[in-house]
Amino acid sequence: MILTLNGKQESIEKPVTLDALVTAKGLCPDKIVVEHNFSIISKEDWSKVTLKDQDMIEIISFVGGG
Amino acid sequence: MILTLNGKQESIEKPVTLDALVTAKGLCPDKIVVEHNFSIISKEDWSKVTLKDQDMIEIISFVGGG
Amino acid sequence: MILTLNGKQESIEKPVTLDALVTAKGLCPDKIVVEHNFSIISKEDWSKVTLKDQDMIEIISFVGGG
Amino acid sequence: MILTLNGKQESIEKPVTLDALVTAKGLCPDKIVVEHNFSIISKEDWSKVTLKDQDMIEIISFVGGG
Amino acid sequence: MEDLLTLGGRSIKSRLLIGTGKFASYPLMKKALEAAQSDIVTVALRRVDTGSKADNILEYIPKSCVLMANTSGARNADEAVRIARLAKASGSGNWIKIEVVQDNKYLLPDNLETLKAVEILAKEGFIVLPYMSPDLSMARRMQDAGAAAVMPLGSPIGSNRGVKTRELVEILVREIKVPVIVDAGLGSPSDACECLEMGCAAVLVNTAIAIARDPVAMARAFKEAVSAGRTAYLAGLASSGSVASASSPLTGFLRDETR
Amino acid sequence: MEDLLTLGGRSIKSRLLIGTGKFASYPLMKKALEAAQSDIVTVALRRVDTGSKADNILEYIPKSCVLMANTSGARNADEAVRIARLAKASGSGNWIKIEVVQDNKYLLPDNLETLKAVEILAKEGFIVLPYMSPDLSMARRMQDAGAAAVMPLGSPIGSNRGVKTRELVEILVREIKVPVIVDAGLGSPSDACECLEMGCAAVLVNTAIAIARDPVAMARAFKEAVSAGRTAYLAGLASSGSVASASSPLTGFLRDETR
Amino acid sequence: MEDLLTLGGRSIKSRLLIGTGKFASYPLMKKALEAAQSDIVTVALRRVDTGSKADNILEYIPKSCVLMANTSGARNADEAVRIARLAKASGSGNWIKIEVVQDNKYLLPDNLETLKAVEILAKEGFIVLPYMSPDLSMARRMQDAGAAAVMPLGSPIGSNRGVKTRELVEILVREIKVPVIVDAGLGSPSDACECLEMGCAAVLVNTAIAIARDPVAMARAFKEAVSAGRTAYLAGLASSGSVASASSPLTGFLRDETR
Amino acid sequence: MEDLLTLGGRSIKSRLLIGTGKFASYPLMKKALEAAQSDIVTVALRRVDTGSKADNILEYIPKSCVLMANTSGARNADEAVRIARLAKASGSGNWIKIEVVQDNKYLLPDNLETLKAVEILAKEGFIVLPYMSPDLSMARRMQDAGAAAVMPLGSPIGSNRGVKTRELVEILVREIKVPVIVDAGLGSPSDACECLEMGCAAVLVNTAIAIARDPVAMARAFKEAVSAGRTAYLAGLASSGSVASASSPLTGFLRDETR
Repeated sequence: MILTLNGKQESIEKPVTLDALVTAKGLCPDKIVVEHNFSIISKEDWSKVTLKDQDMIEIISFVGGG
Repeated sequence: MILTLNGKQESIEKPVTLDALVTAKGLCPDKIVVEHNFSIISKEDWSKVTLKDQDMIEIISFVGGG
Repeated sequence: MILTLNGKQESIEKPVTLDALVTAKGLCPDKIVVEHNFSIISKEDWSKVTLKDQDMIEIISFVGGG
Repeated sequence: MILTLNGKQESIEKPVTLDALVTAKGLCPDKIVVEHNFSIISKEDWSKVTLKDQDMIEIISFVGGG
Repeated sequence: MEDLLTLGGRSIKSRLLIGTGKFASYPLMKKALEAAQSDIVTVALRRVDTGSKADNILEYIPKSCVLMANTSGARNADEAVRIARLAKASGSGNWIKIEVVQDNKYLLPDNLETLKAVEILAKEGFIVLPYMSPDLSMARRMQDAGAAAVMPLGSPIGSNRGVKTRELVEILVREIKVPVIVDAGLGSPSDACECLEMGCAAVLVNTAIAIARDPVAMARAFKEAVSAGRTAYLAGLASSGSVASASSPLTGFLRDETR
Repeated sequence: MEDLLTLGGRSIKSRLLIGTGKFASYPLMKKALEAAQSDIVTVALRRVDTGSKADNILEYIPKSCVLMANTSGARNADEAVRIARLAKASGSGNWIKIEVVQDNKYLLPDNLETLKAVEILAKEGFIVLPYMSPDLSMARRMQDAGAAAVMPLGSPIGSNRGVKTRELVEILVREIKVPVIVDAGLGSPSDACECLEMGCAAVLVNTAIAIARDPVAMARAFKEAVSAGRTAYLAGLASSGSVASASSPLTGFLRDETR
Repeated sequence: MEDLLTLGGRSIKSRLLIGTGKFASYPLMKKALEAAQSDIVTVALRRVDTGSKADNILEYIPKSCVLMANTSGARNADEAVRIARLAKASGSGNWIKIEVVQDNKYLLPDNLETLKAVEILAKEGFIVLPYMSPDLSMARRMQDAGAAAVMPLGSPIGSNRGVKTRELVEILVREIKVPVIVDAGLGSPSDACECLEMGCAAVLVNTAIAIARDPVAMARAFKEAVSAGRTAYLAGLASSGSVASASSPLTGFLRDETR
Repeated sequence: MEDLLTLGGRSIKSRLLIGTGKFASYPLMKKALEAAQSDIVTVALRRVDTGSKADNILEYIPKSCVLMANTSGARNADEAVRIARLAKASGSGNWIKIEVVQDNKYLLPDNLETLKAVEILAKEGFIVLPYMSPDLSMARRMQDAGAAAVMPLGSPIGSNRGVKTRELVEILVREIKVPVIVDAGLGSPSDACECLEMGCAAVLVNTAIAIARDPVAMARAFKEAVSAGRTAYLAGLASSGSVASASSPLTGFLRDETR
């Protein structure tokens, strides 16, 4: 199945939860926000969301800015 | 009957045409524009418009401006 | 005899010392400088200078300035 | 003998007049001024001035300037 | 080849637009307009004073001029549109300067209501010149809505303070495709000259001329200054440096070079 | 009645003085001088290069112009005096621009040595125009020593930075009786226009014209701007205000006055 | 009684807001923030680089600071709203700087899209500070839409050019009720000081501190300058005159008064 | 390591010199001097009014301050020298500010008479600080004659107009070795801050503090602004650019990168 993660297409073999995706990507949960198909998913709900083909995920964090 | 002419209320005895009003006010037709109830009336049609109670008339002309 | 004190002419009956003049004028010695005929006279020498007719005396003190 | 012409030393065999010098240098008399040992020599007098050893000559003309 | 300003489908010769307010008299204004040799002249509309026998200002404006009515007095887009239509009906043609002002202290334009009026009137075939606060994003919208030019203010109307908004106006000049015409606040010919030098297409001047001690001479001065500024822009101004650069040769002189 | 500048006992028509340095060629300079219609033109003096067959610059300067040699290259009063005498001997007449510069980075004038040269040359009957740093006390001395005008710098020579010394130049204009001519640093016609508007009698321009992409057009632009600035000065510029002042009437309009 | 800035329902002590972009490192930024003693610090949001192990910037921002995310990267209101919600979800709180930019050359804000974002986010309970082009009519709308402050630019972001929009910003200060905070373009402490002197409530500075040779010292300098400007504003600056006024007595001195 | 100003053989901590004229009262002046924490304070000399029982100003100046008498009232070098000697005799020490003014309208210094006074007084062992019109050639002479610093004016005394002579003062800063201290005309803390940022060693302020609504607070404001400007100078101000430079990353965001 194909996901769009931060604007880039990625193919993964089998369905995973957001939780699993974040872990797989080696991201620190405390410093990121996750948007799934344009709706923001809070940390506690990551395990409840299983990704489907064509899903769009944005994973965002803070950087320096003025 | 009561007209509003250029924002001021005026009472006139009997119905008159725009034509007559302009003449009565001693205005030079060439230098003015007349608006009758928010629609502009061209010179040639002034004689066709008879004023009714509560009509609003604006008579406008050019002045200096930047 | 006639003195010029700070640009103004003054007449005094009998010769006096600078010392006496300062006292007569009720001036506080600590806050003033005295110039006698264009030479500065230090406090300790005031008593040694006796004024003659036509002498010029300037008595100066500090004021606010930028 | 040695001359200083416009700040540069030059040696010449035999005495010459200013007149001859100007001609030798191929200069147009109308566009130059000549100074001989700090005094300005007018055109008509060039032929009367014979250069001696150690003389200083300045030959000047106009250029663009603001 | 002559340098002409293409505006509203016309080729305009003079880059000095003149406003007709505040002149001591119409005859004086007429002389000033003739001295300025402007091709575009602005007028305003007002309710007639049924009492007065005031002259018709149009009789004092050279027939060769394009008449551009302004919408002064309008506080929103609807009023501006209404005034524009009245102006057109009065036979002044279809050139209109949009002026929508809410603020009576600084007479600053309302860019948003102005934009709405531009959208409506451009569709109706008016040649629309919006007076605006200098702002690139709104100027782009005015342009896209069909404005024939954008007219950012130099400083508040009638303040004679000059091009205090230079920083923003320069950006409009670089980024906007339609002519940029500085309107309002220009107090002296050198202000106008500066605008043309920085690449503005034209300037609109009223107060500085109308209230000068000698408005006719001042009109002539602005005309010359605008021409000078445009010529300088086309001739390519040299850039400025922070140190000096000799205009006379600096070669050794009157000194022994061996020294 | 024509507005003429009385300078050195002459009545001068053009308030734009031109310097002849830095032009790409003499023929180009000639065209620029003709376009500028200046009455006074500055030149410098240098040692002839006995090798070269360079043209005579004087042949490229309109005969109608007053020739004013400058003393560039001089580092003190004596050298300036010596150069002035050479210039006179060369038949360029008795107009001299005193330029004494020690500092080769900013080319700023040495007011004290300049004053000494003015004192000597004025006595010898020269018409002396000192290029100076804007300073009222020294300008007064130049005037008292017989200077025909004072020429404060606007900014460093050739910097094209404009009238950065405006604060001090304006004071000279108010306090000095001889003509005040801004010399050096004027980078654009609007700079020159501004000088005339503030009451300066004239300006001297060289670099901004000579190194423009089109020097001939730029000369014309300066000519117009100077004329515009002078006309504006005579016509009486209106003062500037901090708030707006309507150029169109602000009377109620299209609204019920009972409201 | 302490002079505090009431903003977003809080009482803020420091009138210097700091941006966190462009610092050479997070530890350096941390030191600069501590030196500046700011109460409000801006950050941006970006997609994580799944590869990198970059530090969490939040760990380098003093806990006492209000975090204000900006919406940089947004090209319209919808994107700005979306970024604002992401910022809030990330636990940075509900302070948001609206930054909507179409133009990548001057990074000038889009006032209209910015206004739309303000309307939506203020309703959602955000404390909204719009970065805007200085325009009174749009500033009024931002205020009416619930903006906690308006943030006009001094000059383009990162240009360090200072308060080139002073003419327009001063009008905002006089006419707008919510705090006016100059954002963008301030290049030196004197620029910031000037803003406070003219009555601005605060300034937001980033580039001038971040790229200084010594950002920590520069942060301290801005802190002092902002404090100085505010103190001067409250102390009542004397007005300026065009002639001199002696600071020392001018009475006759060392001269015979009969003379 | 502390940043100190070496002046007259001393190490001075504060780069803000204060003048004592125009204060509403001596006690108020005392509070302002304490708030400013200046190390150098100027006073003037005048004939005593034999009638009055005026206080001794010296009692209101912190003992820790260096007292610097000025020669205000002097119209030439001789009077300045005479005043300087009187000041010294009065026990105020040997620091003297030379102020020679002929012109009572703009109170502009007479550079030539000032130079003569510097030459005489420096030889007599005074620590001489000449107030002067900004002119490189005369500043060099003051330096060579033994001036401990040069003090160019920013604008006319008491005008509060700021650093209108910036172009010339900046050149002094680059070319003169002794400290450059801007004296006169600084109207606001941001003016003072700007002077220090451009590399001036210090500023002398009087009127802007003395006639502020709250002179004590204004003194504090100037103290902070001067410190800020100096810190910024040492921290290395970033240069300014003509276009924008993003302070937030401009990478694609919330958009499909394949787009």
